Amino acid sequence: MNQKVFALLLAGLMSSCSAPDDRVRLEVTGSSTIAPLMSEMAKRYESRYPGVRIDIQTGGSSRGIADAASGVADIGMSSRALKDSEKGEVVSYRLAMDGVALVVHADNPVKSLSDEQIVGIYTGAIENWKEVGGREAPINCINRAEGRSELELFQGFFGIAPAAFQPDMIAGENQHGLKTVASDENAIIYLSIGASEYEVLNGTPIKLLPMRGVEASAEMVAAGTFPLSRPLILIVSSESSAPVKRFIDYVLSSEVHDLIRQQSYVPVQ
Amino acid sequence: MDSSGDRWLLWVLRGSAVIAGGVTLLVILFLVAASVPAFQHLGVVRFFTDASWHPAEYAAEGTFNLWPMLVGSLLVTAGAVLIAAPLGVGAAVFCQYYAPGAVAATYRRAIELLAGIPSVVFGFWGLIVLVPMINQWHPPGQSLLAAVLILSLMILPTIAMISDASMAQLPDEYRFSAEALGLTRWATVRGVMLPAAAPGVLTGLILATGRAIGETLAVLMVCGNIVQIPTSAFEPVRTLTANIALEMAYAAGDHRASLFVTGLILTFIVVALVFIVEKINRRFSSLIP
Amino acid sequence: MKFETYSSSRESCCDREACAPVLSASDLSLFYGRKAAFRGVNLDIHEGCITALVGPSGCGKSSFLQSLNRLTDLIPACRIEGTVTCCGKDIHEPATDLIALRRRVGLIFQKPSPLPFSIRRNLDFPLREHGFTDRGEREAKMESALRDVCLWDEVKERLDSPATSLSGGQQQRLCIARALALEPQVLLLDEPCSALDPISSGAVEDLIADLRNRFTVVVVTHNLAQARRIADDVAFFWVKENAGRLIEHGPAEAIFSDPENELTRAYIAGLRG
Amino acid sequence: MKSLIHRQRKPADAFAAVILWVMAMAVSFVFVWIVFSIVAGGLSSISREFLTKPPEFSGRSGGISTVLVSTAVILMICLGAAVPLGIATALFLSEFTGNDEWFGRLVRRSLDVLAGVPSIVFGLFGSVFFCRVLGMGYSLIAGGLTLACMVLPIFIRSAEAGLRAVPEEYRSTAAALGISRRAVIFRLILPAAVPGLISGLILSLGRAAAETAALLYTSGYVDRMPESVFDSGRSLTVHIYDLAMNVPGGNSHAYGSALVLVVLLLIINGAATWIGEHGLRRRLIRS
Repeated sequence: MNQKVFALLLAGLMSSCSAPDDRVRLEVTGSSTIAPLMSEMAKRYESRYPGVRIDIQTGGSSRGIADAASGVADIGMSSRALKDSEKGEVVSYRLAMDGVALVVHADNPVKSLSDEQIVGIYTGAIENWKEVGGREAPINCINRAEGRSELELFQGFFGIAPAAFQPDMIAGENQHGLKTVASDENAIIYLSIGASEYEVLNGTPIKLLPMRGVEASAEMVAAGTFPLSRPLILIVSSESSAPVKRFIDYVLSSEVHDLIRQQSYVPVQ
Repeated sequence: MDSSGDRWLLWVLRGSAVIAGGVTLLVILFLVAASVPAFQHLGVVRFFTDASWHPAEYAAEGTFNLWPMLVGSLLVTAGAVLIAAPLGVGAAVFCQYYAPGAVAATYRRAIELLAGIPSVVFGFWGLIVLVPMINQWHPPGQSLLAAVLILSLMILPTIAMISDASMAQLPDEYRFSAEALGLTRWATVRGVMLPAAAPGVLTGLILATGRAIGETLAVLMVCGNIVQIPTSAFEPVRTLTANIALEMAYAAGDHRASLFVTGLILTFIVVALVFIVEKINRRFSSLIP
Repeated sequence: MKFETYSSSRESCCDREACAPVLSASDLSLFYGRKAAFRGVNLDIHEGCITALVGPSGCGKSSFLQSLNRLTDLIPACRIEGTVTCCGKDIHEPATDLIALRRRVGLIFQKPSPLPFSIRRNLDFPLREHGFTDRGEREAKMESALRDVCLWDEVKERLDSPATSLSGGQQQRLCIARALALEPQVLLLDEPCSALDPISSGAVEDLIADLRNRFTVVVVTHNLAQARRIADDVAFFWVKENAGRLIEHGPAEAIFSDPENELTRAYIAGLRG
Repeated sequence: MKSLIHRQRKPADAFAAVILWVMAMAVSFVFVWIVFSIVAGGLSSISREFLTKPPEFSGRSGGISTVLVSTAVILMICLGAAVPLGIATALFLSEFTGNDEWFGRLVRRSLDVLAGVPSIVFGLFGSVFFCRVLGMGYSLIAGGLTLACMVLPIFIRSAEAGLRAVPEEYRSTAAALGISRRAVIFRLILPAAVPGLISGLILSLGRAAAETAALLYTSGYVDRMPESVFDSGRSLTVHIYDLAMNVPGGNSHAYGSALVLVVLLLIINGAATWIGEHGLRRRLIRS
């Protein structure tokens, strides 16, 4: 009786193993900032070219770059520019622009924070919202996990040494941070503007704080006036296959600009 | 002909055993191989003496102190075992010697069900129910305390079930002769039954400790994940396991290698516990009826 | 090496000079780890005879019996020295076909050991494994074996009920039938009656006596009266220097009436006293 | 002195009883609390559509059909690999280690070590060995095989216990009848050990179905319908994790998925215990 069950199991396995040959599968990994946009673009591409399947995994920009370089993934997504050490055997394409802004709960009365206040909050000098004009409540200061592009950008921009951070929590992906800040009135975090605006449009109770007096929005990023902006790039190995190139050409074309705008990012002209 | 068929079968089975046993070797081999770059570039000492855990991709830039996370793991585990041990052993004593039959059966069933709840569900419940409660009491909520509480719930069934089983194996004569001496029930339990069941209970405790130290996601979801040695139960911590799960996604270079080192450390700790259990079992196998 | 299946139905034999022994142990010793179960046993089993192995518990009788068809192979850390020959061939030779050997030298355990099947399958399964592919032939062999042990009339209505539903005596007779169906040359019986009530025990004893002329039988027994009733040959074991020894063996009349050895005499006297 | 002991003894006894009852009530209360909040939170999102529709909008709406399919495929691969290998190894350990004692001990010892390895470490191993070295990438098969490595020692241990529970007399009886080792194993020992093997299988299935950490970096996050075992797919546990951690507004569907998972595990365990206790012994004797 056992043998029969095994035989069935094996037969099931075999049949699901034998994938049709005409299928093309692209593996995309990396930045969780780009992932939602990529998945929309992929859906449109798949409906246009049946037989193509695009799987998207998140894992952060560095991972996307490393996976594309090592060939684990066909395409890497990065929400920061390549470092010199990473430029070796990969080709990068600029997909869109985004910014990084501070985000708090929608019910937080604080309207803006100066650079000094931000540094104070993240280095532990300021621990109560009262000190920056909010209500009497301890600040739940959320930092991003090691390796996230926002962390590198943020610490570079405000000149905070890695060891000087005094956070109360660590969030990994954008979505993790968004979820935490949406469920805690006293939390503060820095996040992708595109990802955050998209959540605001969908009714998530958060708000973006302006930086150096500039409103944190896709418009300001597009206008080039938002101080903390960054490119969203795609990375492929220099020996990438034809289907990969075709897909890259597609997502760089104006055919997907509506999707990029819908996700509150700024298309590259 | 039949004998040669038997020989053939023996070789197939032996081959399977080689593969099954080889998996262990493979796992350890790959862990070690992936850790080697970290040991080459960083040595061993830096994992305990560096200023902090800021593992940039290249050894020259990063700092790689695993100590706070090791402390985090140990604190979370110790707390969970401290809470779960009396509750678990108490549950076993309750079922064996105090509760009426129907109550004991129901309670056992409940504990079995508790054991069947997957860790991610515990983590989810902790995140949604427990953390906000702790947050009200003493922010931020995601903390050592939350991790300890969730973990103690998760290991309680292990302790309770193994203790219960080892008490159930004790011969009835122990109890009858103790009661014949006019001892009260509690004196019988404390003086006779618990010591007699001690090796089994200890085994349960150690297995539960192993489970606690290896648990990943339930802890990650409620512990806050700050790399620090906490000064109070309300402060967030990060455990070794959570560190791997959080950073593995995007780690590269020496950072990645040091996560494998983290995995090695964890494996060594848990394997050491397994061997202690085996020692206990062997030493007391004559005493366990 | 193949053993031919025994087929001749020879007249009552027990002529120790005329025919070569079927089984012969020479200088046979058996060790469990370091401990010797028995040492230096030399014993011939003659064709068509009933040989009884007698002696106190723990003197290596059962181990000796099991070493005759290499059932001791199943026990880890069990080691054998010396030789056993079956029809002149050494059974410990690497080329020995164990399966043929065990078919030829059947063994019945002290405790009735039906397999967890129906009565029918208990007989059918070994027959099929030994290459009897014809269903009719197997049915015929089963019936004749069950008739041999006088069980047929008791079970023919319920061949498909579990073998464990039989009484102890019936189970033991079933086990003997199961061995007989394979037409062994030698049947080894390890205290076949000791786990049974007196009535079943009597039935099994009668059955063994009936087998006398058709099979070579070696029976281990504690029961000297039984040995006296059924045995042609008797071998007496005793523990000496922490190991079982064969003290004396010979025709039953000689052993019981005029044993050579003091120990044997005392043991048999114990029976009287 | 004696009377002193007498006087102290009774309050201690009553106190112990009270403490034990209070502890039992507290644990039961927390248990009921957890179950109640999962059921209460999950029931509202459970519907036929929830089980038959694919997730939409990162799982905030839609259902979990694709997740259920991925979970089933991962579990099938896991058991498909672990069960045959496990039964063969358990057979070797229980039936043949008499001849190979040091080797049997070695295998058993290394399985003990494997049983101790934390699940996240299996995840690390799987992400290197199956995903990279064997080139499977993030895929159902990589996840399933990683789980297979994880449940292997559990399955072998209970399968071996099941095989050893088959009475030794069966083996010696069959050997005395001159039946080959092969026939003894396939006709006698394996059928007699079926209840033990089934319970081992269920134990492994339960452990695999509840696992998250080993799957995060092996089978991946993709929440679409897998088309082959080389596609990535998320298990129910990963889905719950993702909804709970990364999806604002994902809680209600996380509750729903958690309820489905818990109920699924209950059904599996219950059915298996029932089959093990009632169904198999009789069939064995009849056949």
